[in-house]
Amino acid sequence: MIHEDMICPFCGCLCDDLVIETKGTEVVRVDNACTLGSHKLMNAGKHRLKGPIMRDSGQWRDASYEEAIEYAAGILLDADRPLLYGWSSTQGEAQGTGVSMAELLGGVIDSTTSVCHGPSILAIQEVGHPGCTLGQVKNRADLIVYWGCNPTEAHPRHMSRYTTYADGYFLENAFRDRKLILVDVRKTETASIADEFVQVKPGGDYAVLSALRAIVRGREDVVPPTVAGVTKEQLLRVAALCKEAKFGALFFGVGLTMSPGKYKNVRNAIELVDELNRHTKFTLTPLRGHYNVYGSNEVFTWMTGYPYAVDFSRQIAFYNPGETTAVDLMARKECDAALIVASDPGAHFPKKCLEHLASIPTVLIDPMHTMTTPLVKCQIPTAVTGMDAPGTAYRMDGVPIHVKKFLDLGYPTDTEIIGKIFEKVKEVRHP
Amino acid sequence: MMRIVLTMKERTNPHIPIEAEKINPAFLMWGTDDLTVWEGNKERRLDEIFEVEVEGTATSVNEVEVVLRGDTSRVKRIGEYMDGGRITVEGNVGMHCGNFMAAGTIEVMGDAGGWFAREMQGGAIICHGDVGHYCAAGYRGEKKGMRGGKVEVFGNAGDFTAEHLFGGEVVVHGNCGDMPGVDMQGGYLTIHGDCSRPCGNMTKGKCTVLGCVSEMPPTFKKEGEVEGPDGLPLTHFTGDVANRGKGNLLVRHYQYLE
Amino acid sequence: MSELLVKNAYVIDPINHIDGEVMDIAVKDGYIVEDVGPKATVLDAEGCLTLPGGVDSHTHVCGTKVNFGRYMSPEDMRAGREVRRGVKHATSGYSVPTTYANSYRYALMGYTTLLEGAMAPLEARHTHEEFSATPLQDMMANTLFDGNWAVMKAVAEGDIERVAAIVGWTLSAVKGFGIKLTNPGGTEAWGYGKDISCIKDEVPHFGVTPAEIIEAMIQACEMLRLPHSVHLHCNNLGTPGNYACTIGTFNLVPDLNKTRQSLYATHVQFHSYGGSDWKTFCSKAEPVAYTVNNLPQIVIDMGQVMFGKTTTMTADGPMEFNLYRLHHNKWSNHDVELETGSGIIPVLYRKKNLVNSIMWSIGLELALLVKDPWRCLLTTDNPNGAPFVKYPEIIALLMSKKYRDAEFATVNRRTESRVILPALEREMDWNEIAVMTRAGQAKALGITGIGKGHLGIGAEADIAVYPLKVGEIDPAQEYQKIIDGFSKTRWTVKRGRPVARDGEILVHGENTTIWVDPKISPEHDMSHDPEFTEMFNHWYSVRMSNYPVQDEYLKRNLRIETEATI
Amino acid sequence: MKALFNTGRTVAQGQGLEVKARPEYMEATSICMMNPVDLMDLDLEEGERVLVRGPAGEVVLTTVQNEGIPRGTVYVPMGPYANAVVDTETHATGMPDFKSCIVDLEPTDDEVKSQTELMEAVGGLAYRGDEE
Repeated sequence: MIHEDMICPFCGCLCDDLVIETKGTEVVRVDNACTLGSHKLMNAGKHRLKGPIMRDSGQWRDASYEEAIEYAAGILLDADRPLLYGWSSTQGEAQGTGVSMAELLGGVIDSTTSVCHGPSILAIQEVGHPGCTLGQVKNRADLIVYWGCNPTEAHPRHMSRYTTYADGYFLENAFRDRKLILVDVRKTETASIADEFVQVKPGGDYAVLSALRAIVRGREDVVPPTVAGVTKEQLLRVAALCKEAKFGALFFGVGLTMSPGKYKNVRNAIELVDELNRHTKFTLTPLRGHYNVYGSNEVFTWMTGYPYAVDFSRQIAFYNPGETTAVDLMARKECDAALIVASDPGAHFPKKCLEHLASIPTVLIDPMHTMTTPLVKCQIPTAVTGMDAPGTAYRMDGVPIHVKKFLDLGYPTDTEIIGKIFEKVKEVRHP
Repeated sequence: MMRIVLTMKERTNPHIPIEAEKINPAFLMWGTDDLTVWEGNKERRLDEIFEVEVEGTATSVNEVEVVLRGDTSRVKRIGEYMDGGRITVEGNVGMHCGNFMAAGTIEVMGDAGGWFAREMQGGAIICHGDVGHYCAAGYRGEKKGMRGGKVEVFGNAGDFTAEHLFGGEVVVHGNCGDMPGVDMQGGYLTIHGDCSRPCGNMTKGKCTVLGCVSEMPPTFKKEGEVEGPDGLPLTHFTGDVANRGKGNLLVRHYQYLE
Repeated sequence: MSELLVKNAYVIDPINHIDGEVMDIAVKDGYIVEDVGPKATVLDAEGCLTLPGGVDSHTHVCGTKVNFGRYMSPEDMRAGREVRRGVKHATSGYSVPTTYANSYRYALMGYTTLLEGAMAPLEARHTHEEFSATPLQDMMANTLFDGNWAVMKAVAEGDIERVAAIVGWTLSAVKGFGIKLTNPGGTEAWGYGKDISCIKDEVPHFGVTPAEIIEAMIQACEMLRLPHSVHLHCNNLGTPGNYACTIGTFNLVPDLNKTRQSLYATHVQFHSYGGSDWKTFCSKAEPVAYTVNNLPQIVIDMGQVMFGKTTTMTADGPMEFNLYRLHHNKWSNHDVELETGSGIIPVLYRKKNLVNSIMWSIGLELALLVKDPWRCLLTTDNPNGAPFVKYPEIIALLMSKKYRDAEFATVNRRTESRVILPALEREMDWNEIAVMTRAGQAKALGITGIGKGHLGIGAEADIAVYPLKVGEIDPAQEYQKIIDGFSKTRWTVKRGRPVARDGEILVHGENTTIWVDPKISPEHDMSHDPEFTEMFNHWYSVRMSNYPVQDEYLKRNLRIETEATI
Repeated sequence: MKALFNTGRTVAQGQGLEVKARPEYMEATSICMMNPVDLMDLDLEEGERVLVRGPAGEVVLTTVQNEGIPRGTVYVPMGPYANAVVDTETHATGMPDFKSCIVDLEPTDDEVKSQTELMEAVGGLAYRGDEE
């Protein structure tokens, strides 16, 4: 069977032009996807955990869904500071149920945002976000800046769908008419096609951004001959390219959010873009990783007022990244039970967090055997949104996409499982 | 005078944070019976968590002294919105000590957690040990941070010290971490030790670093040499030029990231 | 089957010409009926003021830009925080509160139907997701067409039928309610950082003017027989001297519809400015109101500004950038490909500030100068002029000259020479307030026929009982009682069910999304139009097949099918 | 030898994401990419192993040479191996120093541990129920 215009549930690009051919529960062909997406989709039905598993006196054993759900509700109800973490690779509907459950439990709910673009959000909260949808960039931008990111490896179709290689309505020969600036601490493959490759010394992004802001404002006189490994000549060239563009689009990745200064780097990038808007049109977009991490921010925000790291322990929503974020909670050994949904802290959190995670009661809701599996006490496999479950996801630019289903493997969805846990919780803690 | 001594009891899980904004002379002076604190998601009577001893009475908040004993390193929000009186913490204190404080004195003999004296309005707050990140800082999304009063830290301070500082005075006798005084718009920040990247994006106010600045921001204009405290020669910068800033940054030694 | 009887209600129901009659209202299965049985639940109104549920015909409560306002403003969330209790979720926020907070606060004020003023079609799914998290009001979304490429091309070709076909297809696809134009042409120009100053400027690259877009859309709207008229946010919002542009725009409007206006002009306060710069800024409410009084085909809403903190948000991207340059606080912008734009910045309206004081006066002047209350509706363009929780204060200002004078004494002293407010003696009566807050709004939106905005037999049982004894209060003197009374209903009944009582939320609720599905002949069906589909698949960043909002996004919904003439 | 430790995405790491229990994921994430000159300074050939000691612990990785990586820095794909050395300090932002910790490098003959062994070392219990 051939499925057209399918949506790729891998990264924040949410490409929606995939063609997937299935035979029974096998995927035999995937067209238009990048290597990451097609790898995920070609293996759609494979490597799934067959059913729930639980730890019992030092051994793993199979369990029923009912038993696992009962266990999950129990540990969450017993906890003084339960953590509900993950939420990026799942449906918006499951995220909403998760928020309501965290609220009733008096728990902390956080998404993978906190170890990805959380700092971007902190920056946006200080100075706002001059952004646009990706089609706007595709049709208009004659200058693309990639800063602290590597689209070739992390968002392989970003350049062909939305920037360098995409057709643009207002550009006659889009590929030739669009300039490309790449800023990074290391010379990646993307550098070879860039008009300017700016190699910044690690940790120097903030200084380079400040220098560019000063130059755009006409204050090049104060800027020293080199800034974090970048010559003043190059900074002047880059600033001129930006001002001369009719429409500039800056994309940035975790190179800014994870480096020293974290959100202050992003704030500086935003303020550079604000400054450039006094001269021309300029926009900025964070390159979001998980296909629906932005959705978790959207859902959390309309329900609680905050995009991630929401602490409901006092029955009101409290937000303070650094205090209510998952890594910090685990590092301080605060959480005394955890529900991990559609994410893999086992692979992506520092080791000391994992030591704590392994020492408390925990349930993982994930279709696959992941690095988190060995650390939890119980795992419940579910359908994969975008393969055997439909659902809502938000693209990196905020465009909501209905992700479609093309397989039927008989697994319950995340929304169903979390809904059932929530029902159990409600039986004990009446709203 | 009224003296209230709160001694932390043994807890089953000492890692669970306690939120205790009621530990504030304004509440304690009226009795401790109805006061509660939150241990994780459980609301507890104050005396479930602390041994409470009260001596004397008070007719105004300024006649109240509160003393905290035991392991209070996980107790948050002590002295939040404090508007008079005195709190002494004999050991360490958790996050948000002295949030929004307007008057009175808080003295911490040990170390303090993050957000020490966040958005302080007035009064005095002292930490004899080290303080965490965001000492005397603002809150997420809020443009103005601390507006008045005095913060004094005898140990080291973490990153983002006095972020968004708008008024008042912050003195750190040890070193600061990264980005002290970032986005500051007023007030005084004095660092006796070293720090990195001070005062990025500052618009107003004065920051003095008597130690060594590493990764000096490249967008400050050098104005010349001036004489600092004890006749120390300091270099005077103004900026942040990236942000049309008119702040003053005085440093003893500095180094750019070239 | 559920039955309810609201007894001893002092009813004002302008649509049914009831102006202060003590009566019982019978409700069965969510609708108003002649009579109910003895087992019906009884609410004794004890002679209190009873009105149809409030209708807000222009508010921003759900969707991409509203949520971005929340996302970027944790400081706003520090106000309005309430604990989770019973059926009620925890709430946060003042000017951009959570969906639940919006819904609860509107319900406590007796509002049961809301129109989200601006939905970008590409992001419609988001608006509908938030609708389902707004439990206590029925929701509609005006759909943005101000910078729609396909529309502008059809306008340039002079093909009005094609304009109608595109609008019809889009409304059906995104489950929208009506046509919204925000700074028509200006949002497209903003794609390259430019703006449009008034209706005769040409939109870059598209060879059309705002005037042409507006005129074509008004005709297309009638061809589609949409319940609501074109809903316009004029060009040049917020600039000194813009009143001339506003009047010029109004003069374009033909009278095409017997049952309602042909143009709804929103937040006209922001478009009634005189002067040539901020120094000479003054009110031009008088000529604008005069124009409205002479053109029965136009209905406006106030867009009242009230003092305090708020967040401005609009599809008018260039205007928000200008505001940012004025305030230099945080600024967000979000242009939507081939369709529209948007911008958000926080603001603080201060009494000390001359411009802000004049803005405050202008909104009130418009309401007092437009003679017919059916044609000037009460809004703040929530949250742009102020959060909607300020409505009770606005009601009191309209009902009491004494209150206006008392407030006027506290604003910037130089305001007096720039406005005419102190000279206006009019004090509105209860009936006029009922028109401006529900009946007029329902009529303007074209939803009286589906039982909104009135309490006649067959109407939806959306009822607000206010703790106000009409005969015992003198609104002109006792304005504080008016404010208190309209802030908190004794009961708010939604679809026959009491949802709020004396400030408490009683049920979780489930809303209805009202949308319009114009029935268009096959030859005008855009889904097979080669040029249209080609444009989609070439220049949009989503495939045409993935664009329409799937049915599962509308939980409970009311589809209004119209018989288009194309 | 001291080096700045940088982590991030790679295509191979991204492909391995969905099947982390398999050897492909281990191969994709247990590598240490470094400048050829640094590799020479350590007296190592590409493919030989290096012990990386960071603020939170140490881990053995296989070296891969890459001229795009500046001298004095190493690049390790994000994943359990990188996280064996990254500290939990987030500077109160929620975000650990995934791109800026300082590590010590020395050649080693020790084997690269499997990802399961890493998880067991922090108190986990390997799941083998899905092994064919």
